[in-house]
Amino acid sequence: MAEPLNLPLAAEETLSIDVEGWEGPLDLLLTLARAQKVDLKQISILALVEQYLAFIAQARALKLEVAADYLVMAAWLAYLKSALLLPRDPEIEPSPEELALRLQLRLQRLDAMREAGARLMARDRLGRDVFPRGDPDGLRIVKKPMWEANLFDLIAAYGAVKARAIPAIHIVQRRTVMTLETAIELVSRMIGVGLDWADLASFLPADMAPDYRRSAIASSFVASLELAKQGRLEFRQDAAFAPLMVRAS
Amino acid sequence: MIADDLRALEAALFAAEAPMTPGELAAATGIGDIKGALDRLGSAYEGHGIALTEHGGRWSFRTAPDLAHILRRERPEPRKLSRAGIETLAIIAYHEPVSRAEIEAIRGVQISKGTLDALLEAGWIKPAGRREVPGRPLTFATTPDFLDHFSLASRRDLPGIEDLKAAGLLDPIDLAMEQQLRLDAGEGDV
Amino acid sequence: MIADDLRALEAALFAAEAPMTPGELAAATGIGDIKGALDRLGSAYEGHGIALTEHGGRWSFRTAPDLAHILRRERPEPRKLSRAGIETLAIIAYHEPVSRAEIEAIRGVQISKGTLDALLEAGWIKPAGRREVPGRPLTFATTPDFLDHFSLASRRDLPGIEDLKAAGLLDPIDLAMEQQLRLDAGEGDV
Repeated sequence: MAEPLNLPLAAEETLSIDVEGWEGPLDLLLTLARAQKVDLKQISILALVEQYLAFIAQARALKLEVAADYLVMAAWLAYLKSALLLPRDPEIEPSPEELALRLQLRLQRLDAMREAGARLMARDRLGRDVFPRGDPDGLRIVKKPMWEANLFDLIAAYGAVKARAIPAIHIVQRRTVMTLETAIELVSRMIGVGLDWADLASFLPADMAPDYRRSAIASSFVASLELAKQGRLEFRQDAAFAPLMVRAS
Repeated sequence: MIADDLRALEAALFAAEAPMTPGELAAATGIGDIKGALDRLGSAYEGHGIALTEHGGRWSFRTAPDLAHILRRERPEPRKLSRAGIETLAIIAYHEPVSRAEIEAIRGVQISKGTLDALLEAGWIKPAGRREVPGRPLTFATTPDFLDHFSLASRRDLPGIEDLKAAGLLDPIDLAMEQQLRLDAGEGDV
Repeated sequence: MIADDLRALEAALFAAEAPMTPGELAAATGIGDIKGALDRLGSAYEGHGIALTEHGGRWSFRTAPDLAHILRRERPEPRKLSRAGIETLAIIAYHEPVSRAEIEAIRGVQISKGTLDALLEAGWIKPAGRREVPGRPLTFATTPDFLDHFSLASRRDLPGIEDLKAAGLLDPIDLAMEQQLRLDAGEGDV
């Protein structure tokens, strides 16, 4: 088949199989493929496989350590080779030809990018072939603060200053509350009137001021607890936050 | 177009990191009559936005002096006055002329140097003479720009203490807070 | 001599520390038709030792490439890229945006961390968002500095990019496989 190896195989190059010489199996394959000196589209994958396997075999014969990924590739290529040589089994998917084509496309792509990289590096490069101005004056934008404030802020600020200076006067406002005594009297009177369950809140007059109502709710609840303790009243609540129902016991 | 030797000289001067002597330029470009070449290059750039200049025997391209404004441009940047700034300005406006110590006495807090600086920079206050008391402290007053910025015809247009009181701007802090708390509680009831 | 607006443009471009966009130049010089002015300035510098160049939409003066020999001396070479670095850069430039896994698929080896780091540090590549596929891999793309460094006006000027595109060599391998197989099948039919 193909030449056992048409690569210059100096000892130091072989040594570098798993270090720096090639950047992995694909790189080695590309190097071998390029040695076929044909367009990568025309490359013989079978010949390439032969070359790769021969190369690895020789490296191992020399008792050189071959990195695992090279061996994995070798195993895969050996499989590919036998599949290509054996009569085609339509059951096998993907077909060996497809696998070979995929390998060929990969080599073409790597080769294209390698060449693109080389052409890129050969362009007129800044700092090597073309130069910027060595000592630019520089364009500077100086920020000039533009202070902003409005009249309301100004007046409000003065008000705040003056307010700080005025001695603070604490006025405790007289708050309207329902005392516990009043509440006990109210609740006892109301449970005397009705026989059935009634909402505790319904005992309170409707026309109360909001502040007083809050106090009345709190006081009448405490009053109810007190009456329940004395055994004069029963509680029921169907759910949390549901109306608190009471009746005489 | 420009002669070949001048092209080289032009590029060497452009890329140079510091002004170059005729000797250095001759070595870099291989031009024999470097003085002549510098003369010709200088003429070629006459009337341009950059000029070939010589200082102490060293040559370089520099921006034409009349275009210096391009190198340094001012861009206004709006900035909000700090709380200390606005309070200080308000005190000066209501009490001018007023010294720093007096401002601090009214505010009940010291003012940092930056606060007065910002107001001076904004052009809203100006020094207004020294007070004839021990230490001769400098006083400050507002400027016409101040009236202009705040759309005031004169300082008399500033609301008086009574107006502030009516607007609720003079309420002692504690009272105002209590009102707020009562308001919040009331809302909770609804 | 040179027109007044071109003088200002010339001065701004000479003074700039980095390439400038037409917008920045218009702001600096106050020129209305900045594109027209750039065109005229570029023509005025034709044949000079310095040239007006555009890279990725940003403009700057650069020395003419043919004068590299007089400027190169005593200057350190720009950073040397490893082979892995060059290939990775090429793959990103020709395929962008491209993920790390996609780069590795083309190169057939993993990229070491240092490779992408070096390209990022050089300012030639930048993260370019995540791909909306499982794992949301980060993609990379080239920067305007990359174009500037390699004297490319835009990515369309990448050497051979049109040929590579036409040959399908920038398509994903699966797509290329499909096309190739369809082609083969078609030929077999005839």
